Amino acid sequence: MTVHLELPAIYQFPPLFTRQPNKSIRNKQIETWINIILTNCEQCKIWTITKQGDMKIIDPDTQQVTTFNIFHNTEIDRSCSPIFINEIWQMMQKQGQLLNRDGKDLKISTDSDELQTDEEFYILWKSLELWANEILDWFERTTQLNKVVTFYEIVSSEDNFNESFYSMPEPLLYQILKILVKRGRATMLKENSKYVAIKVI
Amino acid sequence: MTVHLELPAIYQFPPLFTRQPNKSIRNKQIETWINIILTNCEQCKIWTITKQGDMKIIDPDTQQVTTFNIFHNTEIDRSCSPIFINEIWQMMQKQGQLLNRDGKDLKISTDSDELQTDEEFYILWKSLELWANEILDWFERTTQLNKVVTFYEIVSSEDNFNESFYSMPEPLLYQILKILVKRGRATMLKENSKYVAIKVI
Amino acid sequence: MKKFGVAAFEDDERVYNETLKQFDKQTEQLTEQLGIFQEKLVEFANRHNEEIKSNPEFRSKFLHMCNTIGIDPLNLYVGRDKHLFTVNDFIYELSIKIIQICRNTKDLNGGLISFDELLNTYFKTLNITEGDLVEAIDLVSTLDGGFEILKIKGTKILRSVPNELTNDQTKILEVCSIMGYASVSLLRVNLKWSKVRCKSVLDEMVTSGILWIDSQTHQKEMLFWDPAWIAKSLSN
Amino acid sequence: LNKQPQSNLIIDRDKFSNQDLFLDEIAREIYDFAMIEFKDNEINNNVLIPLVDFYAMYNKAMRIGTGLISPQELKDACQRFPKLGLDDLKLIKLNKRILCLATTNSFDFIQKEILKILTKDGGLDVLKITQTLNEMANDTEKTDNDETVKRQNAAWTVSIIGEILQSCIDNGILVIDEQMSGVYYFKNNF
Repeated sequence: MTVHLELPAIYQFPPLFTRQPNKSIRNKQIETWINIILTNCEQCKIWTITKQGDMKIIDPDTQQVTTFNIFHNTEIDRSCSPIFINEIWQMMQKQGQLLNRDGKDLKISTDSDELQTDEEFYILWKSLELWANEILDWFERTTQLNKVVTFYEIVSSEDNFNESFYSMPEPLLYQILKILVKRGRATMLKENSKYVAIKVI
Repeated sequence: MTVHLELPAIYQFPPLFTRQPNKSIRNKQIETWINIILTNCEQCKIWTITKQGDMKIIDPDTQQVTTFNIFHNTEIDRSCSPIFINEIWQMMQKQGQLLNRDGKDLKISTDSDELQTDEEFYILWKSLELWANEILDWFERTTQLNKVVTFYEIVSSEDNFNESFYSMPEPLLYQILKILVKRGRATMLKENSKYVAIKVI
Repeated sequence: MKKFGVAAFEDDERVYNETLKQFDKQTEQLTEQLGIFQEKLVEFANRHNEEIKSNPEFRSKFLHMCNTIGIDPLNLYVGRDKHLFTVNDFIYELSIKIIQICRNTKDLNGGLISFDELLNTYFKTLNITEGDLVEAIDLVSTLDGGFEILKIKGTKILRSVPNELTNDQTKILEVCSIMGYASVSLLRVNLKWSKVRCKSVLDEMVTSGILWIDSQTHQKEMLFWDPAWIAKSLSN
Repeated sequence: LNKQPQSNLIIDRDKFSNQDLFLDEIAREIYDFAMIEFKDNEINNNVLIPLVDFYAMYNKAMRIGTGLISPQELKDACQRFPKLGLDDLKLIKLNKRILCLATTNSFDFIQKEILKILTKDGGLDVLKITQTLNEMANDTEKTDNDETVKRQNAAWTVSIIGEILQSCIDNGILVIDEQMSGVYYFKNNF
């Protein structure tokens, strides 16, 4: 396991990995899982997770990438079943903590076969609304209003290294910025029929 | 397969040969194996079995020897793994149904893959105590008390053809007779520093 | 081996062993005599059925003796119309026997036993019909102990554990009733289930002791066997 | 369980012209039988047994020769306990599905014992829990000076402990770790 993950003690509790039959206990169990996922993603700035639970962790020093499956605890040799994992995704989606890449609702069916291994979700440890507010705040704070700013600048400029949204994937940023457009605070600009920049007013 | 073995229907059940992951099933599975082994050994008067499960069956008419591995069902092409076989031996030893040649506890390690092919066990379809009683009874019944009787006579004399212990290997007999010595009922006699006879009082 | 009244002889092992030996010897002889005696008693019961029935005192003593020497009471019934006590004793006795069989085989079959197995393995010599079984099980089910008759592809199964089978589990048992086993690929082809669903239901059935695994197939795929196959293979 | 029944406990159906009186009598017999049968081999005299198993046990031990009783008669007889002032035993339904014969506090008692075991040692399966309970029962067993031969233990069965565990899951006290090797129980930590 990588050095960057700080997992709570309950992560070593074998029943965490079995879908509990008692419904109110299961709700707590799912809540526990969501906390584990959000806390870790936030701490390690992990923006995406695969449908199976794989997360890519980048060592800040060496830039080395480790893949870690949150739903498989190798130490105690326990895994969550795909059916239970889906239940967790569904709850996270309902609570706005998970976003499909295209911004559409997930089609999570326990009966759908052939999990596409490349299927990835965005993990929202802050809600889309909250992100939108933070970015709006940044525009105002850095006096970027009425200027065209590229998506790339927002999430990848070294000036923004200490901003909470630094390193955010651009498609996720796009979903967040759409909220500003909807609020009438911004317009987006295309290049080669793809949105690449924004002007906040 | 030889004509002498009467194996139960479950012997044709393929999963019998795979170590079952479910613990209660596995207990039942091991119990079933022990029953099969003891029943067959008793019926065919088989005294020894190798660590791999090889039993020598002697045709009573032709005296021809066939080797049969109880843990390998050629008909359905299934075998028990060495690890699982060891689990069966361990249980049999615990229940006093298996004896090492030297009378010492088996050193059955689940790790060691190098099974010594010549290693053989005695199968006790009756407990050592019970055998001791039967032999003591024979001494009394045939008025051999206070006489020196060789091990050979006991298990190989044609007079004893119908005794349950006829054809018993002498080292096993020695282990049984030791119980009579311990009870203070007998003394054993050596020849060339090897015990070969007994006097029951 | 079980000890008989150990304490009384503890100080004198020799006396104890003497006794034990004597006992073994007697046991052997007795077993033989007992066998003959049992046969005679059953014969007697059948011949003097009416007399035994009409004298409660005698009947009580007679049946106690039978029980003490280990005669299966079901052997005392020549038929449903000839019985030693009330009309229903036969069916009560059968109910008890069924309860005992279910408890003894639970670890082998997870609490599911087919009528075939009951009739062909346990009641083979007793001339008991499927109707008798149904009647006896109906009686047992009034005790609310989780006993229930299921139907898998037209075959009757007795469930003696309170865990009800899910629809998915029942479908798997239907597949097993044909081949003896199920596997992920068999289920995918026949039931059009996803891999995930197949695997999770099969695993669940192993956990609850209903299916046994077989990892030695040539297809390199794990097979999940229904132990009901064992009795079935006997009748084929 | 093939104990010789005590002579005062045998009720012959033929001696009763009235079904009602017969049921009253066997109710007393059943009560005595259960209390004697479990008296010193269950922890602190607790009885908890599925009526199905009790049916087989009682008929086998007591009623051979005096006419077996039917399941319905057993159930009816047990329902008469309160009316007859037999207050230590009653019928309870475990998990809304298994009818049991039980002493008043047996369920709570065993639940507490199980919880004690799992607090000390999490992750045991039903076999191990049952075994531990029975070992505890043996330790606390009174040894009469006269009766040096220990009685065969009519111990807790795996099936009844399984039912109690199920109920502990339903009420959220315990959680499970389900593996192919079996189900392992833990005290709820969520």
